[in-house]
Amino acid sequence: MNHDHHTGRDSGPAMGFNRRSFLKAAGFTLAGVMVAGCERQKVDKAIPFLVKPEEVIPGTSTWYASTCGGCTAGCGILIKNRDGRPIKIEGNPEHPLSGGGLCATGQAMVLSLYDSHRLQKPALRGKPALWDEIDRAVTGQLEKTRREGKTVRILTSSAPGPTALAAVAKFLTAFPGAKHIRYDPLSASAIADAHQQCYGRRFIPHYRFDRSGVIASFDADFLGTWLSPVEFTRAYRSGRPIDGMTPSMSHHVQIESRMSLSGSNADRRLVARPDEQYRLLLRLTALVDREAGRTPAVPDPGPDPRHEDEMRRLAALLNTARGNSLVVCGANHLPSQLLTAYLNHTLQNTGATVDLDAPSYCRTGSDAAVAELMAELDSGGVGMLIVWDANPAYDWPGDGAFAGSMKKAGMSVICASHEDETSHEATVVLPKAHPMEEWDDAEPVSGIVSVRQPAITPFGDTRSLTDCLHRWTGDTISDLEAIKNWWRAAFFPRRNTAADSFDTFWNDAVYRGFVRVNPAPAPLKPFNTSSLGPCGESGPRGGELVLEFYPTVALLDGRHAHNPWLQELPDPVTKIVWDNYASVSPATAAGNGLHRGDIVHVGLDGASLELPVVIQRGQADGTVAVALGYGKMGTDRFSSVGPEWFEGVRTVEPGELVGKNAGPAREFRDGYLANWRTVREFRGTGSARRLAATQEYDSLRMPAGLAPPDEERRPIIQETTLSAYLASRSAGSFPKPEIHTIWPDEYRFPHHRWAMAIDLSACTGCSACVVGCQAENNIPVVGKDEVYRNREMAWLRIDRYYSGEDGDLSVAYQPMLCQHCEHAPCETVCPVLATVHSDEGLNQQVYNRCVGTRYCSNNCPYKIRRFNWFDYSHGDDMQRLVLNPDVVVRERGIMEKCSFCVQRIQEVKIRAKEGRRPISDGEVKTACEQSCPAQAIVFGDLRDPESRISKMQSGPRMYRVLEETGTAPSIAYMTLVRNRGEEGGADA
Amino acid sequence: MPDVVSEIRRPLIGGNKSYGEVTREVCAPLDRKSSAAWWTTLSAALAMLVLGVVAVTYELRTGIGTWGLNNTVGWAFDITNFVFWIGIGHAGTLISAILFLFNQKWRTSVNRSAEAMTLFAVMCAGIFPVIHMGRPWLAHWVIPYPNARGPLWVNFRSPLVWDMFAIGTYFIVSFTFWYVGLIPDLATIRDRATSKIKKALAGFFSFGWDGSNRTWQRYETIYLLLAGLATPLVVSVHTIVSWDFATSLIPGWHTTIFPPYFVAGAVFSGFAMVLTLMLIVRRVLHFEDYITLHHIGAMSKIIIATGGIVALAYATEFFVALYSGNEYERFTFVNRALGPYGWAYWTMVGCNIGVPQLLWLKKIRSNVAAVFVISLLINVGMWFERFVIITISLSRDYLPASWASYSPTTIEIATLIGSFGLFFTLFLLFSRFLPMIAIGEVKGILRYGRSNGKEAGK
Amino acid sequence: MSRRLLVATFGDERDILGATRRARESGYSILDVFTPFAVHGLDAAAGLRPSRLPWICFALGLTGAISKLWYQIWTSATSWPVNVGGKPLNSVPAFVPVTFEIMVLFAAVGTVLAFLIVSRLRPGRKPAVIYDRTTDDRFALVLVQDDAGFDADVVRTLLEPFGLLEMSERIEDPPERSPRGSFLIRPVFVALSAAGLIIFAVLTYLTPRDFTEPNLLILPGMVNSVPYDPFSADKNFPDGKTLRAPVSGTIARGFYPIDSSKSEEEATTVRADFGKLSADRQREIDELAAGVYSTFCQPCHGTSGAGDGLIPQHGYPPPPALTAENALKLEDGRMFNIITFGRGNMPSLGHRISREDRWLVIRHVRQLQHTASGGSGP
Amino acid sequence: MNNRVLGIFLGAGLLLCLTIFLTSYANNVRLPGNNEGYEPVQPIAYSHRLHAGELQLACLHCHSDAGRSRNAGIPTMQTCMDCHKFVTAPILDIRAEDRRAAEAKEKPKRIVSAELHKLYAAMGLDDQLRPEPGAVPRAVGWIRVHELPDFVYFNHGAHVSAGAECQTCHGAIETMERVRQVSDLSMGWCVNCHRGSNATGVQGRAVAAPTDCSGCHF
Repeated sequence: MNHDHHTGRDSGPAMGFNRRSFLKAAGFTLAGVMVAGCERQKVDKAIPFLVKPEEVIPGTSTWYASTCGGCTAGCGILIKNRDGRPIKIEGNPEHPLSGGGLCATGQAMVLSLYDSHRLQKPALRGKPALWDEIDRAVTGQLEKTRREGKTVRILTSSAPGPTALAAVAKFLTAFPGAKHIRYDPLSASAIADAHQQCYGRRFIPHYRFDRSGVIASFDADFLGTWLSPVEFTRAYRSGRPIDGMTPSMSHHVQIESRMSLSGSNADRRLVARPDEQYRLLLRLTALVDREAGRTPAVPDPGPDPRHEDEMRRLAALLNTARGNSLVVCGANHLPSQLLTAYLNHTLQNTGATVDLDAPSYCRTGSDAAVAELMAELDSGGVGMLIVWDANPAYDWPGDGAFAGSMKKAGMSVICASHEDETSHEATVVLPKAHPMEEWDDAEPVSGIVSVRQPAITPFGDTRSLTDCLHRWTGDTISDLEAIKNWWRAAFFPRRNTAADSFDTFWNDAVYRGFVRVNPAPAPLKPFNTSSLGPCGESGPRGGELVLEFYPTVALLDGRHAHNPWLQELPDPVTKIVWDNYASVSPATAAGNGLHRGDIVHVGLDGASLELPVVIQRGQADGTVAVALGYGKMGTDRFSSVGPEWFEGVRTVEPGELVGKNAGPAREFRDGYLANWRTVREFRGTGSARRLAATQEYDSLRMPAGLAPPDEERRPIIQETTLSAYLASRSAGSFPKPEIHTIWPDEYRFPHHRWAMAIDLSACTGCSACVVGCQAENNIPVVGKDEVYRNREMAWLRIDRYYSGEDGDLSVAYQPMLCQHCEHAPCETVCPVLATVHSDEGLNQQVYNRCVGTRYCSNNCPYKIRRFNWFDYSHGDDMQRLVLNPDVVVRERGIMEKCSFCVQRIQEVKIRAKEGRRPISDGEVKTACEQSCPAQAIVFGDLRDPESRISKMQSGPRMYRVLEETGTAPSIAYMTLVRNRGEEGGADA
Repeated sequence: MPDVVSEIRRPLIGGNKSYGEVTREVCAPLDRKSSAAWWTTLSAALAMLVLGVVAVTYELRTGIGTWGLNNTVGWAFDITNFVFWIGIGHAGTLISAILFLFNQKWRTSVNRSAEAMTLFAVMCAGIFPVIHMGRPWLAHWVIPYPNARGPLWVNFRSPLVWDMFAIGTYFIVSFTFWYVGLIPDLATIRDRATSKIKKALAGFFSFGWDGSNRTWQRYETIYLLLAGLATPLVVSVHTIVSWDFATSLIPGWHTTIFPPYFVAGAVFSGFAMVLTLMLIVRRVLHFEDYITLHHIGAMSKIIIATGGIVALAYATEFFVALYSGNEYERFTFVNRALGPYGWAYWTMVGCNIGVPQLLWLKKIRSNVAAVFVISLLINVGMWFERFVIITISLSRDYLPASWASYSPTTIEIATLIGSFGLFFTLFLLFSRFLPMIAIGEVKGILRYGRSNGKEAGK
Repeated sequence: MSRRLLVATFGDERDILGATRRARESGYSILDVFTPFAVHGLDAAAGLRPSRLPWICFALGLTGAISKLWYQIWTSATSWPVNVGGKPLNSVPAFVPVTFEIMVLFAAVGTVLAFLIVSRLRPGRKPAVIYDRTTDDRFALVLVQDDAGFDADVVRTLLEPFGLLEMSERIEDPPERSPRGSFLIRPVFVALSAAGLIIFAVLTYLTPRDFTEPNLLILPGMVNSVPYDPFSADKNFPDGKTLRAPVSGTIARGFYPIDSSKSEEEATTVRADFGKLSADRQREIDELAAGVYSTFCQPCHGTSGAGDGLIPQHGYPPPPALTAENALKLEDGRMFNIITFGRGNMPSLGHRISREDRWLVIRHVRQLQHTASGGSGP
Repeated sequence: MNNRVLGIFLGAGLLLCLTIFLTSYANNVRLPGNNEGYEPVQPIAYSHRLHAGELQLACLHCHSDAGRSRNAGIPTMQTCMDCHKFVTAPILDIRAEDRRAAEAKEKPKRIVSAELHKLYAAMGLDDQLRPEPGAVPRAVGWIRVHELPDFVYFNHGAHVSAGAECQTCHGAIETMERVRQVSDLSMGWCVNCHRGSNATGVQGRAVAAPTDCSGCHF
């Protein structure tokens, strides 16, 4: 296996002294070039198919509908295949849940496919083995277990789909006493258990943000990482239509401690420590009940003076919006979830915004069951432990706790994609196929069943869970057949289409990627109010610090830690890459004398963490927030990411991991993996670590003492409130600048005039577009040091600006990419015509003409140009398979930037030309537009007066950034409208 | 015999020299063996040069990333050095051309070495636009030559293309000017050379000059023409260099006063550098009679004048920013003075406005050591002026999200040192192998300020 | 023809001025005056007319400016007009700086070249030094004898008051023209031409003339593809090539499995779709259909569909005529399946002809059948 | 030696070298980077002259993706076999064998030409077109002749559907035994064709051939 992630192109290591680089050095003198600069062009082989399948046309893309395997949300995807291999993942626009969008993680999955560090072959007791040997060992052990009267346990994530679950069920029947335990490190166990208590069935309801007029979220980062963020983002956005005839916006109140993605988008944000939130929830419940003229179902904890006004306002709003409001809670805390369920029930939201009949299956895990499993393991009663797609040794509380218990099992069989903490300790290690390599299915929400079809034959010698379990019970059936069989039995009878034969039903499902069937009938008991019971949790813990754990939008629970695109994706809020850190509020930092980057020691009962500090505005005082998913085994591979030169600093030192694993520091409390716990010790260690962020300055407000009077705030983002907007559609608009030009306007754009509009009200800052752009345009990963030096390569960045005071902080996101200015300042200054305007309004960057003066970038007021400071590597030979063959990989010394995905424009134009037809509106979609779950980006042709873009660009909210400089950008931004609530008044 | 000194005009050349003495004395450094001091200085200069060559080679091999630049600050040391060196170069042309046109006879003692300084400074300057390119091996694409690409030309609207033409023309014309002036002196060397090699070389390069009156007449004509051409040229060159910034739209760059501001600054820094060099040369090569206190005083006065223009420019910039009502522009200037790079700004102001004021005092003007220190400080200040304009303006421009800071790497500092190494190496070689003072021209003014020329011939 | 020269030397610029003036006034013809520096007034004293070099300078400057301005306008607005930042193609104000620079360059360099030419100065030229201290501290007046009354003593008397230092007479032979090839044997030239020849030879040697091999490439930036080309070799896969076949059972967008039993249904839809097209579009479609037929079918089935293509004449089993009875009866859907999957000796063409084109071919075959059965046109 | 003689001698030598160079390599010398004239030996001596010339097969008959893809495509091995499962040798050879067999009154033998033998071997077949035991079919690795630098995007489909003849760029392929690159494929060559086509149209139809940079470079 190639452990050198950072090998250069075929000509050897990119930074080493090879012939080519010498030539470049010698390239000055003509003689140097003439004598030494010549190399013979490669003799290229051209190897055709033996027999060509109809659907693979070399040089063109073929699309496969499938289901994303990045998390368990089960979004619909379209896989772009080129020459028979996937090169990009996009959202499936027809999918009922996710629509056409897809999150950053999902899109980055395509890179994981070409990860040469993935396990390729099974291993038995640390040695590579053949499947036959594995089968023999496993079946032998199973037999032995049965003989000895021990039990069999299967531990999986929530990932296994209906067919795999059926296979598991069948397998379990063969072994009496066997159990299937599901474990989600980002657990929603308490939600399911709360509904068990309230409705008599364990499930997570399907929350419908699109139908909600008032959303109260207690620490649920539903736009970022909670349950099904893509679906929720899309729904959230469709609940805020402000451009229609009757503008309306849902009102979103977020009660949270750290600055989450959802919180940064909330209309109102209440800062409360995690240990205070239950009290607030109780208070809200009491207020809602009182408002409705009922006796509170729960004891009223009394008002909290800091939040009382907001709580009363919220209670009133929720009551007015009965059946149209939604309360969600992210805490993995049963009493909180019971209250949430009660609130939704009493507000008559069930059946409207909370769908109980077609529940969500995306997180079915139970924390208590895992704890129980560990106890069984410790008792020595487990003869066989099969772990599939879970890494409890990494993320279950207690350092080495699970691994220790696991060793006591008669045999442990672990299936993992990489060598990880759990597989490290296992008897049998099975390579896990990438979700794009095998047949699978999924049912993220009852009644929405989707197929996962493989887009390439597996690289490794892998088997699916279904296949293994079948074989170990003596069955041999292909995955495809198994799925078809199960579908014939389970879903075909529930079909609600006219499909007359199963083949049609199946083919349609595979073709479209999903099929809707009638939800499985799920009888519920009426709401059991008594289940609310005694509300145990004590109140806030006073002066103590609490440590809060959260997943990042990129790595989630750490399953994507091997993906360099995601490691280098800036956190939407902190903009930090390649690290996790202890985030604290400015007051807490000041109180402890800490500065950004100082390493702190966080002492806990039985665990400790040492992390660099990040001072985060808008965070609750007295809390420390740490991201999960870092410090994963094997991430020392990234030590060679980025250029090597004598002042360069490695992304991670050899042997060091990316970030610190906070998982074992978590606490299993009252039957749940708690989101937070109390800190015993918090102090600086005196050392510091440099953190690489893509943004140095945080605010539109100029630094103190430097701003000329009345010019403290830069007019970059237009924002207003809903009430002001309703009064005047042009509320918040900057004065329209007068543009004077001495030049006649002689360019007419005869064919097309491409342009883009970005709705700041819709953008949540989720960064899906950033990865979409990276995948589409072959943007290299540059490493931590380069980001630290402000040399990130992302063509599209999301600027994040804070405004207002720390207590009531507003956040604005602004996707910033090449504005394709009609009067582009970059073009005028390029000496060699490497950046010029096309007759379709594009600002073209011609890489092969660029000599790299960087003048264009200096002269760009938006600073969206990116320079190849080094020969950035695109990974090893395997990773190169992901590159888009339609976009050239830039060598060092070349300027690059957003091209408006010109390759996609050209492709559509050529297709239209071949079909001798015009291009229709919306046919050309840029990668960022395509990926946006919130549909905040619209691209199109301004020459077509009926196009969406023409309408948007003439709308009242439209403005252009830095229009007064006379650059005439092609990108229009739409005013950010916040629904601050009627009494909220104007914002800062 | 006591020299009769004019009441009004003091002689430009001290020591009451005869023509022969001038020849002998100016050629003396060429005749004698190189001194230990020369060797020491040359070794130091060569060491700096080697350091620079190593740094540049490393940069070319590895990438521009070895400089401290980033997405926001795309130019810093590289273009600062470029403008600095171009500015240095301007004094040479100014002394040889403008002072010639204004009939300033005192220029003859310094014009040769000032012109040489121009050439070497332009060479140093010319390196930076090439090595700052990401793909310098394609630098020839800036030249509009017919090609097989369509043909694809260059962008004549780009100030970098203007630069290429301006610097190219400037170098060629300055070289021509310098070389034309050198031809009669090379003939002198040829005619008095004792070694065969020297005679052959001087003979080859003196083009067969024989001092014919007819040739002298044409020579004078073209010298005047060249001076007439070089004067607008030197103004145009730094104007064009300033347009690199003035035609852009970055606050702090986009300013109409840049051309005069840059030209004045260039003259200011150039004279400072001429002073620095002349004071060393005077001391080391014993040219006290040729480069007199009068010369130093005259140059000091020019420095005061141009320094005043520069100070006015600094003030005007702030006024323009304030008066523009443009918030980006205003912020840029407040940020210059009070922002994170304020120290660079105040270094610049101190060295360029504060220090030259000392030259008002005659006592300081006639103190060689003091003038030397002041000239050095002005060079430092003028380097910082370009750094302030280029780097600080870039580091905080329009969108606060893209603000970034900059700090140089070892490679950049080594490259700067290397450019000084190249400059001094070339200058030292020049001082050793060519006459530092225009022999013919000095002879022409030898009688200046003396009542009787008869003695001069003796 | 040799001539007699009289060389008088002086030590000061005033002396030479006076002496020259006197000699000229006295009617002597002055060959030249040699001085170590430019002596003011000497040209007038020697009776020289002002130089015409300024005119040359002016002309060259004008030429440079006009040609460069034209060149910029031509390259920017005519040769390849490109929209640069929305500025007009002919942005004359932006062309001024370069125009100016080239004007100065032409004027300055051209004037100096002109000076060198008219003064006969060139590298390596041997100076015609009359008196070797004229480049140091002596001034020499050279008179040439042009009539019989040239008396050295008279001249000496004439010049004595001007501090004449020395006076000598010499006979000057007419300058012998150096032989034409002389500079060709200078070591420098020999070395240069030898170096040139060697470089030439090396380049010639290095230039690949074996056309079965690819040519040389200088600094191949971004020439070789970093992403994999469809047909390139690829070590990532066991079969060593990049092209992958899809996993069986998968269904790609646009490639819904062809169900033989439903083909006729689909054919009906396609026929209906064609029917909806305008007459113009129909004609266009017919052309396309004929094109597809001639590409894929004609080689065997022949132009008229009779089965008389060139391929059967070269050893391939002849196909049945498309105009035969059983072909007429063939349903469209069935025909589609035959094209897709092949039948008998006919190979499968599904992977070569797109689905739309297959329907087009059927349309064309129907027209051929129509024509063959005596119909005229579709 | 007389200077003049030596000079003349040297000058003449130089001229001679130049003349030899220019005349003998006039058609052979290419500037680096220009692959005009490249004519590699292919693993199977497939003759375009025979197939495209004599048999008048349309280019797209085998390169069937040229009209719908970026790459014209190398025909699959199966495409060869479509015909060559019947045609195993030149028709004259087969006829000769038929005649010989008729004279000798025996069944004509199957004749397999040397080049087709290579095809069958690649397909894992023996000369009777039966699968060779143990042989794995492997696609032939042809040598690529026309190759643009990676920084140029060229789409065959766009050109074919616009009506451009294959021969415009590839030359008279139907006359070549072995394929040779006949154009220098330089940027100027491309752009001038685009300009010309925009001015005159292609096959009577107006076309919009891009002359923008991003028509080809991205």
